[in-house]
Amino acid sequence: MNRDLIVDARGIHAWYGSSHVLHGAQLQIARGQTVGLLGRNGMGKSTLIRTLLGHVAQRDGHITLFGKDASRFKPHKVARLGVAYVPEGRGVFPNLTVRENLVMAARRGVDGRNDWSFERVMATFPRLKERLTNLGAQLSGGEQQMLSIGRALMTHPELIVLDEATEGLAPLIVADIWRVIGEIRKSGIATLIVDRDYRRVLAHADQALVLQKGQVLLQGTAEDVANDPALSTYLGV
Amino acid sequence: MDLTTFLIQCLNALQYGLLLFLVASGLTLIFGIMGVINLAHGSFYMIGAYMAYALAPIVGGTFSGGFFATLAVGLVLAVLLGYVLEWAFFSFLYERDHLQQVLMTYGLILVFEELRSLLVGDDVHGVQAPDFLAGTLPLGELMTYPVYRLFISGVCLVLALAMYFVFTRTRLGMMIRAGSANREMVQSLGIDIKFLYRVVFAAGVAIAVFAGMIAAPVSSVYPGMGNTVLIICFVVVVIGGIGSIRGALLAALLIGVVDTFGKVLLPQASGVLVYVLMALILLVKPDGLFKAG
Amino acid sequence: MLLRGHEITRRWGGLLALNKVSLALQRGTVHAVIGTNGAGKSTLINILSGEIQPSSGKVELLGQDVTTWSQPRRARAGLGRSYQRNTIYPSFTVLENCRLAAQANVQKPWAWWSDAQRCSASMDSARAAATRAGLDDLLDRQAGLLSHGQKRQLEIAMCLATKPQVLLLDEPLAGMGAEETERMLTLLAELKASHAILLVEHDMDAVFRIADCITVMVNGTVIACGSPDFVRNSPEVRIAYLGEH
Amino acid sequence: MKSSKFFFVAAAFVLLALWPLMAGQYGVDLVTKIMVFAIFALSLELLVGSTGLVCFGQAAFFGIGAYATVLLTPQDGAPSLLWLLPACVLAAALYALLVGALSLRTKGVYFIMVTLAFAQMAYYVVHDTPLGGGTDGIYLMAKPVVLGTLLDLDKPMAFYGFTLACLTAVFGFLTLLLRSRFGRALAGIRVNEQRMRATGFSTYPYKLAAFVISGGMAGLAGFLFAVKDGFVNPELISWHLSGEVLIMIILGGLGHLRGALIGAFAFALLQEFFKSEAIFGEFAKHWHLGLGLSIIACVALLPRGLVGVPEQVITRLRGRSGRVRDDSVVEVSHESV
Amino acid sequence: QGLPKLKVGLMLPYTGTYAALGNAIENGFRLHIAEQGGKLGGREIEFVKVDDESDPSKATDNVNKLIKRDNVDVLIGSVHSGVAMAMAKVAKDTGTVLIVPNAGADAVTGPMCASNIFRSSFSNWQPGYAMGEVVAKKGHKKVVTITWKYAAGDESIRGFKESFEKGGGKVVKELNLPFPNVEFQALLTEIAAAKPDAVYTFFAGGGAVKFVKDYAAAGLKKTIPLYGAGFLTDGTLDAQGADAADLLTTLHYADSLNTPRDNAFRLSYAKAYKLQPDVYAVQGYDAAQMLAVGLAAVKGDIGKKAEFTTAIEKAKIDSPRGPFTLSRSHNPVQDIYLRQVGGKENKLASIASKALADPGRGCRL
Ligand SMILES: Nc1ncnc2c1ncn2[C@@H]1O[C@H](COP(=O)(O)OP(=O)(O)OP(=O)(O)O)[C@@H](O)[C@H]1O
Ligand SMILES: Nc1ncnc2c1ncn2[C@@H]1O[C@H](COP(=O)(O)OP(=O)(O)OP(=O)(O)O)[C@@H](O)[C@H]1O
Ligand SMILES: [Mg+2]
Ligand SMILES: [Mg+2]
Repeated sequence: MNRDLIVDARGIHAWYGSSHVLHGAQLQIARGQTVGLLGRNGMGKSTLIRTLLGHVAQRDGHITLFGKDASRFKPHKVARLGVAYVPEGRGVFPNLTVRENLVMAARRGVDGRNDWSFERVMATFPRLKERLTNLGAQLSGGEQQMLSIGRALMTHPELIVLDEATEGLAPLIVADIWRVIGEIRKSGIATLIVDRDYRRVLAHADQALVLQKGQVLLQGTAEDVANDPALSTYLGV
Repeated sequence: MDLTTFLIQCLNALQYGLLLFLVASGLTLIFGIMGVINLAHGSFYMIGAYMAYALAPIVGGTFSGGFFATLAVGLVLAVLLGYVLEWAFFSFLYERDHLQQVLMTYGLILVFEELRSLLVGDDVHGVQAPDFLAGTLPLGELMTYPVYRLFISGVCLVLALAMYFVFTRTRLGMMIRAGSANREMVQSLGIDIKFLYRVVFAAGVAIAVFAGMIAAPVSSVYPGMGNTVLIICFVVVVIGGIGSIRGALLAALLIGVVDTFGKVLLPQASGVLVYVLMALILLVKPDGLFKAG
Repeated sequence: MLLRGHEITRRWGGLLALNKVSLALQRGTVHAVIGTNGAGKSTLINILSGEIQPSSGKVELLGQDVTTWSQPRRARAGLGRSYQRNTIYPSFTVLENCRLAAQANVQKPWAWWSDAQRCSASMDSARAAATRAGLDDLLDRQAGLLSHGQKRQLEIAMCLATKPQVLLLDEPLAGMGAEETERMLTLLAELKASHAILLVEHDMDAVFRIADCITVMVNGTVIACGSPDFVRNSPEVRIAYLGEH
Repeated sequence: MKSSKFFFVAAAFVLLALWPLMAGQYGVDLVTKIMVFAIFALSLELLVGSTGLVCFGQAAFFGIGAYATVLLTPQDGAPSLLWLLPACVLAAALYALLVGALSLRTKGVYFIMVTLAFAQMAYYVVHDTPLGGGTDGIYLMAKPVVLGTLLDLDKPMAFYGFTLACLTAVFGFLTLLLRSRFGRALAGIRVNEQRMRATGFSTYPYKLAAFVISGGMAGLAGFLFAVKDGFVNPELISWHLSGEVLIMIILGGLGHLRGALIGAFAFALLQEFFKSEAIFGEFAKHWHLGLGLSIIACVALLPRGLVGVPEQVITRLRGRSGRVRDDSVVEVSHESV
Repeated sequence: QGLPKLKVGLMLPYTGTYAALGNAIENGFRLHIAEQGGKLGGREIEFVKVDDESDPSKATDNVNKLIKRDNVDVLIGSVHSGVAMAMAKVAKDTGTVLIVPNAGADAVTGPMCASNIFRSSFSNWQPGYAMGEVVAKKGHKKVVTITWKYAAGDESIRGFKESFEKGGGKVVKELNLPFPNVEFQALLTEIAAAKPDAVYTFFAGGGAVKFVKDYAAAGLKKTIPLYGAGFLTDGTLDAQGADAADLLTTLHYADSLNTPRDNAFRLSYAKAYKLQPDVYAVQGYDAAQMLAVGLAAVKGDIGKKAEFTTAIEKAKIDSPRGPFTLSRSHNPVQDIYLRQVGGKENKLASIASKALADPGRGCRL
């Protein structure tokens, strides 16, 4: 098995109650690689992610993270391997202030990095700087999104998972986010991106895959996927 | 009432208020901050009181340890108890409807009361304050004031400060509060929420037990003592604003004042005053004196 | 003139979330409100729909001053809104979500003997709304178990089910895939004829496609208001919000 | 599934109707008592299970109904049920109106505590003032009569029948109510009040109405209790009773009317069981232990309360049991039954 | 004998605050039966027990359980006044014989009195009244009373006031606090401020312990003598320790009566249960004695209500507390002792009031 694969998931099945959502999906991410995950609404993107992170209790299949067999890992163990998660719907803590939301998450990277200091996050999202004392619940949608991303960065991950991270952000900020993603990529951190703006995804990603009804129908380098005639039908555009 | 009496009453009010906070402090943690509706709080308090009664001879006698030794032993036992309880009865409840906790803790009340009756019996017991705190201070013309009550007040203040600091200023506190809002996300940040909550719960139980042990010499030890404090504890936590330690302290003091002066000035209504107070406060400030923090 | 906001101001403690914002919605137009994050767009919608009170300013609905009206009363008067963060009934089926919304028009609380399911009026408009939002094959799914995008669609469906005259949509396209976005835009185009629509959205392609008039807000103040072309070319807007779009 | 529920309920009521034929005098008394509490539990279920308003002062309405019965009964001669019953229900409903009007300004745990506060006020009024006959309680002078002596509530059988009739009426009424638009609106309020307001429901009147109806029903239960025992005392208003009835409905399973029914029976019968010397001999005096443990067991094993048992059994049989999660039940309109 | 076993229903608190009392009463009761060789009036005795939880709201059910389910011939109970009131009602309605082994509610042998209802203990009025005389004799003029705001307390205070003011004293202040609140500090301060000659109080159980300790801790014990109804120091001395030393209380029993009768009783009780009897045990014991007398008179046929009753009414019960008869309203006419706490005992000081009878106000017998 390829050594520098930090994520190697094969034959993933997932259930919610009695409904079978993932049917043998697979996903590989190499160190420092940016991978785009595409698919229409309700096709299982988030489920695949949450399964990797150990949030879906009812799962089958083999998941290897950073060389360890993580098929049955609890979410916090996955996170400690160096995986940060920006969930859809943001998941900021409504009862904590902006500052607390960030401070409580802060953690050195597995290799001792801590280049994403509080200040740097503030610099990246100046809007948050003005709202430090607001409770999470008192933030605008976009502000919450920024907070969620900033929080993820402050854990100094090896792999950062962005599920609809640009939802509800103003174009300028979105551009910023993509810039940041670029930076992250340069600094050797791998990213897994789900975003509705598939063109941008494909533009930034090295690899890409397309989910359909819980199965991976397309997988390959971003270019191949982008040029695949079937793509538009899968995405319904 | 003349001035001295008034001043003494103020002292009583303050002292009672602090005592109330002490008794409720465990609840501010488990209910206020973790969000577990813990009806068994009274039982934990009761267990503490009975520990003070039962452990003293053992620790004092066989190990010739003093007051503080007894406390220490009690605390250790309490933490163990709390840890096991959380593991056995609560760990699987967080995902469920909160009212399930009501049911669970109600069951625990029954069990604890009955175990108490089986193990220690149904007699009333007294607990001696440690000698070095047994003294009294003169107060007014005829009255004296027991040093031990002052000691309790002191302990309570320290406890309040410590709790306040931990939960508002430390990362641990933030994690715990975050956990009560969104467990899944907390886990995604690499925090073992299960373990964290187990420990916090244990701490909550320990504090309740500690309160029981400290208060035993003044409250004495008798069957059903847990239920008598249960409601007032909830009143304290809720008036203060759930999750707010400042609030709980202030609420406790308020109740101390209302209760003390109520007994004197409005004896016929002294029973309801606390509840009238609660109703008024919550109708004016629908989520307590302090909103969390 | 279906809805008008007049010099609406709202403070959150020190922060001036809205500063003398005025706007008017006509039937047959889509009025887009765009702006930086935290500019006050959702707050504006909350105030127009009566969810929160303005610090100062007036709101007029169908010509009468409704500033003091409660939110439900405004809703019954024909004001419908969707939320930026999903606000649905997770434990109900998709259909029941819509039906309950539709029921608002035929409440009859005293009719305790008659089965709600038999109330054809609400049932029909519920089905219709669900279909329009593209949920017809998920009618019996539990709403809480929908995917994020599906929830967003439901959000719109519920809003339509109340048959409002004025629609206040807070980022309806957020979280929707390309396909659903398409459907939503055509839907909005249809609705436009018979409704007045206020659209808060960060998807500029969409906005420029269907908006007839655009208000741009930054930190609580309106910096530009006019036709799409005007806004697209206004330099302030580019600097403050659009960037090189 | 739905039909099976109706079958269950129907069977239950038929059984109750036949019970006097097979049970002894005590059995009849016991079930009468349980039915009274079932009505009480149903009244709370309307608030907690259906509207999401956790009321911790329900005993106040129960107690007021009971006290009204005693206080309104004239010293000389029996009053007519026809005015006494409505009067008691009304008394309770009025207090509910007052309490609801104020406490509904608060939410969640704060609501719980405010309702408790008002209940405690009522408690101390009867406990500490002469109005209610003081701490030791007062006796009911004469039991009410119906149209002369058409139905003599002094006879256990007659009273059993009357109580069963009340229970059936209440249950039927609530069943209809919860599936009606009003009921669905309450359900909506429980799940997401913000949305309800946004779609045009003035939620406050809805909640208040529910509160008053519930209070009235609790009052009815109180009335029955007073007539049954002929003796009332402050404990009827104490928070212990409010707690117990809450326990009943949670035990039975929230969100289902039959849950309240089952809960009331289960709770009472468990007590009977663990108290019975026949089974436990000397240890019977420690019945709290058994009761407590079995309650704990219920919470641990029955996430959805006793009503959930059949579904759980079915899923067990279907295998893949581990995969079924508590919240994966779809709530459709008729779940309420 | 052809007669079947006689069913005795014990309705006592076996859980909660009063559990200890319930057990003591049962022990006392069983002791006498045992002494009679397990038979009364020639009939075997069978016990049925119900835990009344000291909860009046469940009382009626519990009584019915005994009467209808177990159809007992005799009811014994209970400790809590409210419960006893409920029992009295049912007893009155059904005509079942009821012997109250503790609850002191005046009404039981007052308005509620009936030919089939007896009491082997006392009425709240009695110890209070006796103490009133004592305190008056001691020459105290100004007295403050303090108790819980509930029937038992009120009745005890009323008894005290009646005799004390007859004796020329004056109750200057009646303090009370809601039951079961035990935060006395505020009221102790009031007492200190009022500077009375003495204090009379009625507390029991945990409240009694805490009150005595707080009273001492507040330094009032030294300056203002404290008098109380006996329960203040009964079953609580261990817990109160030195703070209770020398307290004077009135009750119908004391630890060192040192009469042959009492010594015999104490000896056999200690033998039987490995612990010292208390007043509750005596009350249970005497309840059994009263039942025995009645049954003996009717040869165990409890159906003969009239004979049964008259037998008990006429009888002179040879109680460990000293012989007593029953008043018209079936309440013991008994000596009330003045006891002084010494060591772990309530030592007999003197007889506070000889053959004191409850007036049985409101009783139509
Ligand atoms: N908690 C849940 N319980 C049951 N079914 C669920 C749950 N969450 C999602 N599903 C179902 O699983 C399928 C996949 O959901 P998922 O969220 O993975 O889709 P997605 O690709 O992320 O869609 P979107 O782009 O809208 O987020 C959907 O059909 C959804 O209805
Ligand atoms: N309850 C509140 N308390 C304090 N400040 C608040 C509260 N709600 C919102 N705010 C602040 O008001 C400002 C406007 O919020 P609003 O949600 O209207 O922004 P928005 O225009 O909707 O932004 P977005 O496009 O990101 O949703 C934000 O800066 C937010 O932090
Ligand atoms: Mg998704
Ligand atoms: Mg917004």
